[in-house]
Amino acid sequence: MVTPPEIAAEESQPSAPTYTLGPKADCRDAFSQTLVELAGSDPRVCAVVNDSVSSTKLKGFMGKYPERFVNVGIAEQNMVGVGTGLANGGMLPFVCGASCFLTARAMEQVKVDLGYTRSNVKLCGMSSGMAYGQLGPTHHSIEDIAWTRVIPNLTVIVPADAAETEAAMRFAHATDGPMFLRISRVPVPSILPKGHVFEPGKAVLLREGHDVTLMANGVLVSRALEAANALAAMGIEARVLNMSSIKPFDEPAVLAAARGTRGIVTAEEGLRAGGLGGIVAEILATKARNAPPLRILGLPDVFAPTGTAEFLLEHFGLTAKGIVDASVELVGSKLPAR
Amino acid sequence: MVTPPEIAAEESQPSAPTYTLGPKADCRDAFSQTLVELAGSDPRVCAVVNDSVSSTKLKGFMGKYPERFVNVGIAEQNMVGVGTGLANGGMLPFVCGASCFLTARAMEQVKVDLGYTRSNVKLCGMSSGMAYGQLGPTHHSIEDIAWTRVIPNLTVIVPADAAETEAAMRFAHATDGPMFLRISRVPVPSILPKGHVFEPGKAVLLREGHDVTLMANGVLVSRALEAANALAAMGIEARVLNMSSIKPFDEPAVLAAARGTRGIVTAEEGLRAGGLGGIVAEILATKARNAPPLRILGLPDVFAPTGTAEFLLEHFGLTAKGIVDASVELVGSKLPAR
Amino acid sequence: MQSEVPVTTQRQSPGGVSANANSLFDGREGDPAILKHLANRIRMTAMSMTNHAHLGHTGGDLSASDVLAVLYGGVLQLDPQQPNWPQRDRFLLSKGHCAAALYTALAMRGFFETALLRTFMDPLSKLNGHPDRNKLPGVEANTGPLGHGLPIAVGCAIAAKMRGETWRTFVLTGDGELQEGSNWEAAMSAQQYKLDNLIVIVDRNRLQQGDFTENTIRMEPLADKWRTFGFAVTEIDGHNTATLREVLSGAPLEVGKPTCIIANTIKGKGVSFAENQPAWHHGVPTEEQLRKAAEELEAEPVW
Amino acid sequence: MQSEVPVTTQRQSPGGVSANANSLFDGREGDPAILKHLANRIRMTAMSMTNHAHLGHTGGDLSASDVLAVLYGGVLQLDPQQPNWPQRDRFLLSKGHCAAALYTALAMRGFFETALLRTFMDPLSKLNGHPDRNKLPGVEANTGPLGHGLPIAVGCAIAAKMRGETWRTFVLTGDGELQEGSNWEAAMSAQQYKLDNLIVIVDRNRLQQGDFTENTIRMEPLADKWRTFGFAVTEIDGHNTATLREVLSGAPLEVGKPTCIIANTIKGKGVSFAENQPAWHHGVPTEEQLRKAAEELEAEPVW
Ligand SMILES: Cc1ncc(C[n+]2csc(CCOP(=O)(O)OP(=O)(O)O)c2C)c(N)n1
Ligand SMILES: Cc1ncc(C[n+]2csc(CCOP(=O)(O)OP(=O)(O)O)c2C)c(N)n1
Ligand SMILES: [Mg+2]
Ligand SMILES: [Mg+2]
Repeated sequence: MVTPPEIAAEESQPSAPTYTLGPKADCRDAFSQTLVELAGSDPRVCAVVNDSVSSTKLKGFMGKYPERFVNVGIAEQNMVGVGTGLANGGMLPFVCGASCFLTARAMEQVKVDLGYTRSNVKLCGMSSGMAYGQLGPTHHSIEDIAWTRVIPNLTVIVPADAAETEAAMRFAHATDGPMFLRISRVPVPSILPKGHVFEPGKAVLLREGHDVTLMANGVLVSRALEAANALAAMGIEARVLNMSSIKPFDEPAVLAAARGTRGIVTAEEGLRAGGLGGIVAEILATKARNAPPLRILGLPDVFAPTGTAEFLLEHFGLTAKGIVDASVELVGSKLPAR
Repeated sequence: MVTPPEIAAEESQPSAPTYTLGPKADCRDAFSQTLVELAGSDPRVCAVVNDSVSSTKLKGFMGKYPERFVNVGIAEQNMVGVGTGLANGGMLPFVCGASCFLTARAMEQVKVDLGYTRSNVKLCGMSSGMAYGQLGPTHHSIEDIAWTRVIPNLTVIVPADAAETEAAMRFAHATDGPMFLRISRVPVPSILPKGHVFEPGKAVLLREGHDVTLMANGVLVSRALEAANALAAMGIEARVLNMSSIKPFDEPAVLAAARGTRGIVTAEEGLRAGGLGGIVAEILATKARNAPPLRILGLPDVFAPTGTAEFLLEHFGLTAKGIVDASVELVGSKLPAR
Repeated sequence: MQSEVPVTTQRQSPGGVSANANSLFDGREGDPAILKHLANRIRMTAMSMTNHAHLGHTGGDLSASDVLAVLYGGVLQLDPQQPNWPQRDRFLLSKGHCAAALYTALAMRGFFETALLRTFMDPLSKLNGHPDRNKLPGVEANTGPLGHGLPIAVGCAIAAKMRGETWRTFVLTGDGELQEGSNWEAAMSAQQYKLDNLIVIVDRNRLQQGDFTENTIRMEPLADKWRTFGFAVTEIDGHNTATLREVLSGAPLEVGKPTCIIANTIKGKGVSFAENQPAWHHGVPTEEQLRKAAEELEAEPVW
Repeated sequence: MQSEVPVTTQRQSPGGVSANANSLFDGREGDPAILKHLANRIRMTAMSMTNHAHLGHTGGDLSASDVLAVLYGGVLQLDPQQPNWPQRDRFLLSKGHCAAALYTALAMRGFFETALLRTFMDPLSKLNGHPDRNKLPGVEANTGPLGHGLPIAVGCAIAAKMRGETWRTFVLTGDGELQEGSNWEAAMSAQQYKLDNLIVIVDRNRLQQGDFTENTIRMEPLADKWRTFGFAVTEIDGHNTATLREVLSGAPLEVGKPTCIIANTIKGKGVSFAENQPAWHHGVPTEEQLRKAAEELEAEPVW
């Protein structure tokens, strides 16, 4: 677990939130700015897209480095294959497209050309989860984490905000091997400080607490922090962990939560099955003694109805309130009964 | 849980195995014979293949019903799309190809054309798991269960032997909606009686026991039964459940195992993450009080080395011995120490 | 599967019920000028829906409207009262992002109330951003990811052959969409199974999401591509309702071969500020722009 | 990406180390007859490996052997001592099921000991049933699922252009394999990026796994398909080592265009009982058949 210096000292005592929520931003901006910066200092960095110049926000990159920008057209299998060849040829490709198409349409290329081959290719799954809202289930990627995390050798990262998106991009650039970064378009409040460094396999402790542990990633992290505030007002101290590193995963953080808190709630923008909640369940069931109860927040086994991303998050209870309710259900309210 | 009539009476007392292991058979034979039979009585039944006439053992079908046999060539995306269109046009297609290619290459078609659309298409993923042995990881489907079980509306079945393969085929034919059947080519001993009926969402109790519960499916079921024999000789009574119905899943059977036995071991021909073991972990962690420990047997997060299917199963401890060892580790040996 | 049921021009029509009950397509669709006006009503409605939802795909809606008007205005044998009539012609909108235009055509044909169009992309609406056959009668396939329609259409056409039935399957694809390899897989299987009951219409508007097709991935010589994949091909003006009606009614172009009709169109057709503008792929019209469009199209929304 | 580095015939060769140290290809490969004999040694070795493993893809190994002999016998600029020499030519075996033939060619070129070939598909062997670049030097891509090689090759060729380097990328595909749509996606992008440093060789043996290609999914007119996808195309006898050497050395056929060489071959070539027999796609030779093959091929395994 990464303990930010500011709160390391007070780790063991429940405390007021150290991370406050800043202004909202679209993580795609941090993504594309960082990519331009990386390309500036490393001539191997290049981008591959599938007719998705604007939805990946790569117009700036394309303008600045046209000779390192490849648009393969509407062809996701080819996109991942081309990325693999670029890596073979000594380049460092960031392959960017809507997460729904990138993962589903090119699943075998991701498995074989990336995972099995261990190609140094970075997949950037844009507008992931239910960010495409009303465009519907064909455009949602509610299974991408369950799918990608079972591909051996693939690192899987779900950044929580703009700063972490930048950190994850820098990590991806600096570290050899295939990776999948899941980048939302739902604007999220800033949480982590500018200059934050991504550490693989480490949960980021955002708030200490000993009643319940909230584990979230991506869009749900700020909601978990809001939930923790609300819970504190009810006398429940929540530990909040940002589980951006899906693979590798911080097993000790789960076991510590199992020992140190009376319940665990996970929250993610995807199916309840097989994702972040599934990983935590696997660890608890196989490694923890007398584990406290777990609640997994996410989509039940359905495709989403019509609605904006915000509406759908609400619809499926993926809100601060949903996290509060689940927490109270697990560990009970400490407020005196009225 | 389906309790076969023969052992219903004695369910609560540990007993000698009711199911003994019969001669080995390749489930593909039961699959193809049943398909020919179904086609004989139902003119809607048709088959779609990807240049895989012999590996799906459908030469007989093709000879008998050439007008209901579609070979789209080496084109898995198209294969699933064509199946979807056949269903739209009033036919009842069984879309058959190597599980590795069928699932990975056509993942988006499986998600959208089948799951989201709820098309009445039956996917038959042949030679699944590590059945292709030395042909290597590109030909293994160690992620297919983790991938398909998170697709809403898709029924997922992993038959344990020839009789259950036939039963699953008949169920698929009789029941509306998209399904994925995972059919091995590794010869397995017969377990279930001829005429066995598949019930969705029901574990099949193969042996009663109160020390440990063994949950397996596919190729691993006979090995679990063998393990139960060996455990019995050590004084450990194992409950053996065939979890062929991956989706829907028999949650009560897991909760009963959590209440009634002191440990649970799952065994499957696939990755430890996200599959059968993952489902059981999710149920235990979220629904069971004081759950006993779980051991998940399967592949760790790696692609397999070179070797025959038999060699690889052994290599990854997916054997009776592997199950015995895990069980003993969980619940301890009852044999007096020497 | 090598059975060969000849496709005749004598096709069954839906038993009993009038095909056009509740339909805005009122029997005068033989007149190309009336079809043109109906196409413009589709355009105007689709734009109003996009304006309503603040989301949509205006450019492609507008380029496809004449094709949709001609198909739903008479070519397709359908019964809105029995949307699942087994012998209906199938139409699949492979370029599912143009759902607004499809929904309008379906409503005009009487599959559901035109008032429903006002719920486009609303919370819990049946009118999702991309079509969902489990929510709306008349929708044949859940499209949205490009390159799914043609494989499904091939399956439909094979089904008709297997069943010895004479209904036809039409599929409308984008031109950028043809960069998806799944289309070429499907094309190869269509020729192998001699699917002369399959008609592919390519909305050749020369634009895709980010740029012109030829600047992105060159598609020319597109007609020859289809020919080498075994199709009988013709290129027509995709905004000429008379030609469209003639060619679509008369398909297949050749017995024993699948048909490909390259409909040369203009993305944003009919609305001056949207025509041929890459940004109008998913541009959303303002109220002001809507008024301008209504003037130019000389049409009102059907809702 | 629109940079245009001209492909010249003046290419770099690996610095310092002799390219052919430890190589069975010993410098006489200019002689087509010697190349033919080396091809037959690949054939004989691949069959022996299949016999050893009781598994393999004999038919496709035999049809591809001349191409492999010509490529590894001089056309490819490689350094077995520095398998990752950045400026090496890339060769990708997209039809990865013919790994036995590839492994043999790599061993003959000196990438590893020929004795290793005796471990084909043995437990924990580095010689998997399909090539794995993490296990063996000289392997460029982990293939096996058909339709992966060409997209990767396109990426390699773009990389060379981006880096301003003159190495070439060769990829060998099956003909049945071309039913995979991913190939046509890749082909379209290759022409768009003017990849004249990319050479696709199609092993046109007219058979796929279960039957002849034209009985399964017709591939003809195959050369025209490639032409309409923007390639410069030539058709040659894929067993004529002189022609192969000339055409492969001289590629690209046309500046500014990717090259497609349709190598007309016979599946099972050189072994009477296997030639043109669908069952020999993955037929495994008996000892008796091995002896017969050795006689007909006038060659011994290299191991
Ligand atoms: C598989 C897939 N990749 C990407 C997209 C995103 N997308 C939506 S529309 C579009 C452009 C389509 O262009 P075209 O097919 O020419 O349609 P039209 O011009 O008629 O709108 C793209 C890339 C998608 N829907 N599906
Ligand atoms: C995606 C995928 N689908 C199916 C297969 C199974 N398969 C292995 S070889 C083969 C036939 C290949 O035929 P062709 O490309 O003509 O190769 P060749 O004749 O040279 O052996 C098939 C279908 C595969 N390897 N990959
Ligand atoms: Mg277009
Ligand atoms: Mg072939």
